[in-house]
Amino acid sequence: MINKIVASVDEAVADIFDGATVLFGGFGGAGEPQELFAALLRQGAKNLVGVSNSIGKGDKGLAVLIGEGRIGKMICSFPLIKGGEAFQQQYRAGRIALETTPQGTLAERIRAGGSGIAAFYTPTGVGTEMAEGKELREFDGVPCLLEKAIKGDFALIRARCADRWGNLVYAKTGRNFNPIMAMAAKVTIAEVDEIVELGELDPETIVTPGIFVQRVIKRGRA
Amino acid sequence: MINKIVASVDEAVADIFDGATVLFGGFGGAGEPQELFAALLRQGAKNLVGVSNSIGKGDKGLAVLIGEGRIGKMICSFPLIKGGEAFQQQYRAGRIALETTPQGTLAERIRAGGSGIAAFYTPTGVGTEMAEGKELREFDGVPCLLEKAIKGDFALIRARCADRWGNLVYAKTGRNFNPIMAMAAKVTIAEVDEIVELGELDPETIVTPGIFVQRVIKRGRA
Amino acid sequence: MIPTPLTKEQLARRVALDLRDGQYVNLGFGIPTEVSNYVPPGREVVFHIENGALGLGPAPAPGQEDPELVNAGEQPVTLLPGASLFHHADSFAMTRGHHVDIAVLGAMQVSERGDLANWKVKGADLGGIGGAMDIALGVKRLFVAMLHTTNRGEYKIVKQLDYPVTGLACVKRIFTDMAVIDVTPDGLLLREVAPGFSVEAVQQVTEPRLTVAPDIQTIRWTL
Amino acid sequence: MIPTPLTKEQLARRVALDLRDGQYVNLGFGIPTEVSNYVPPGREVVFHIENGALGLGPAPAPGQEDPELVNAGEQPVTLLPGASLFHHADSFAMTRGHHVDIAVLGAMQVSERGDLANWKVKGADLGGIGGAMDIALGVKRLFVAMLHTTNRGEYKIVKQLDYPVTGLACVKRIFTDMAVIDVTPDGLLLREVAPGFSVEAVQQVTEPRLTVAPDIQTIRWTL
Repeated sequence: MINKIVASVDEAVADIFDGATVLFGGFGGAGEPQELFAALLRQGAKNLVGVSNSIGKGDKGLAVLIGEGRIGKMICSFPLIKGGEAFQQQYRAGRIALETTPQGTLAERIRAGGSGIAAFYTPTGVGTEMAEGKELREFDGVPCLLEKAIKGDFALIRARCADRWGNLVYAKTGRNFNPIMAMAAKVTIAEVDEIVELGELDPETIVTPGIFVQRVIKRGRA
Repeated sequence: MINKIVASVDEAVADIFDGATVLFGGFGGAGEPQELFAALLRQGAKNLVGVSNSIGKGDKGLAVLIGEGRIGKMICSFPLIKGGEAFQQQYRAGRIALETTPQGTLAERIRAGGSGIAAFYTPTGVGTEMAEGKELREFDGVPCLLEKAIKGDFALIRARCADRWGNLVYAKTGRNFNPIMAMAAKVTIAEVDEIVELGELDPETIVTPGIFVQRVIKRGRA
Repeated sequence: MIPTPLTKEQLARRVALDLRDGQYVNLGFGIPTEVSNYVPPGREVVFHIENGALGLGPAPAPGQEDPELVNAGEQPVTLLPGASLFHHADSFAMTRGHHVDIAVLGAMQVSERGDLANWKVKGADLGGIGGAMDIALGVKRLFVAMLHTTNRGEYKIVKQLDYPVTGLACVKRIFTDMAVIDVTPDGLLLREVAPGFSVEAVQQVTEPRLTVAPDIQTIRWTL
Repeated sequence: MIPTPLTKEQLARRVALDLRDGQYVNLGFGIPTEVSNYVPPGREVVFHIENGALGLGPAPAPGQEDPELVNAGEQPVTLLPGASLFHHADSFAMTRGHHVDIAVLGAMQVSERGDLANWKVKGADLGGIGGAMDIALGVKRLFVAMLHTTNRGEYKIVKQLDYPVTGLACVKRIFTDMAVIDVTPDGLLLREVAPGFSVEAVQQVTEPRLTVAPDIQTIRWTL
């Protein structure tokens, strides 16, 4: 019997290893897997490569992992945000590497990673700093950059509701990067508000099919 | 006020021009816009470039358009199917050109066309006839082919339900190519079973946001 | 008449007048965000946010905010009937794929060719790109809404960018507190000036030479 | 004992024994389609169809067919609790992106390197590729289920393909009515033979040289 529901959040993140690439869902506070962030902080893995829209802010989530020196490199679109001092300090001290990527390119690279697409050409970033070191090529008169897929060893995501097969639905703009990160990681761990019986989710409205999800943890079980 | 609902199926297809590239949704009989096919047959446009999973079969839909000599070129993954004699006759008489493409590559090329992605590298087709004339390049040790985006002037698609903004939901495997074709055409025309008031579709469960749809026609209005 | 620059609200109102019924529109941070409040009555404009929604409504009433429903600036928003929700890759398919009709972005600099700089301060080590590069190049028409000069009076409309580029040759129309200017193949075309401003006064705070539209008008921000 | 090739049902049953609890599996046309009927009790296997569903159930009862719910071979199907529906690009993300654990495809030829030919007859002008190329290269393990020879007795397991290629070096295990053979870096490894078949008898209908597994067994199609 398939049962992807794990008993504790600490068990859910237990095998995240030093140096792993971890995709972190969430955008602007919505759809952030806060309990998974906290568990990863307790767990201790370090020198992680983090992939996320921003670098987190304030005194929770990704910002704390960064502040504690647990992230060796960030791939993100917003390395500079209000409240993001934790990252700035680490960066300016030379303790964290940074790959800045436009948000749409970041999303597409993650989707490509989850879809078996090795690389793609996009017009975004031509003529900017983002073009440095990247192949430039014209298609139908439009100059484009070659961008490569991003894959994760783990994805830590947040959803509203799951069943034991790992099917997921989200809450409003809490969807954001979560469904594509689920596709792009070897092990996707979903933090959810609610778990329902198999068959309660309408097949037509499932956003992330369970094939993309390896573990489900209900919030409040920590 | 936005109102994408048109009064008749003939009006819906009136501006499809000779030589247009038309994306035809549907797979195995599910999600096929049969009334739009019939209207396009009456309308008379010719020398069309058709993009579809197969070449249609029997005495309806795409097979009839092909049999009547209205399609100058097909891009598809199944040019040879039972009941597809209309295509085979035209093809063997040299009256229709053919670009065969693997089904997953076809889907991805259409999605790329709708997403502003010019081209992508996929492992599918390496070492096969599909590789002829295509750039071969290795990424992380995996040989890949360069495949280019497909865009349509029009997409004829089928959905279950729409609202006046053009938001769509589908029926079961009638979804297939329809949502990605909606993204990839300048003018997407959706044939639907039902039209509901704005706000009746749950924002969380809309599969094709109305931004991708230009016209909606209710079945049975022909 | 004393030259009177537009207030930020008036500027947002002026931009809103250029949004047509049925258009899909993405708004950047700052002044652009305000534009959604001033769509003329009778026009149905569908606002897109890159973090995954179409059909934004007015700001929620105090106490009605939902932390799971925010815009790209992390402000709480609401959804209108007809709204839809989607993930980030689909959202950027809408912008990169030329489905969004208009984006209104803020700017640090705009060049006479329509080059845009808005993501990183000159000489800074860090900048927040976000979705600006994807949006700038991908939408059908890109508007910029900004103050005409920096608060130290420096040009923001320049011959050549010296701030880091967001996108080349992408801006179609510039709305400022002093003028409305089109970017054309023949250079910048001054179409409207703020009340009391002369062409010369606008030219003085604009580095590239402005061509003056034959039908130049005073900016109005109401119908 | 008289050499007794497996029936198609027995062959499908044998393949089904190799599907594990929790696996995601795509089935091709013909014999592979039958495999879903014989998953051993107690194992939850999730079947994927490339036209957009996960979690297929048994064939519908007569009269219960839904024309909007079909498999890739256009046959009516049903959905189990837990099923999900999605569009073609997402569906092929599952196969191309190595999310599907196993695919079982039919074949015209398989080479000793695991090259697969199954989409076009030798010398034909037309062939139906469908999703075979994407699936062959993208799933974690590719099984082939086919009769051991053509109905004219020609080799189907060959040194080198002379039919048009579907995918190179992609087949991991070959199930036939006479044998179960693994494709290994050292060539073909004969693991099981049908009841009454000698190694020599299987080798005779197989062009490349077979290595014999030390623990070679007779094929069983029930637990």
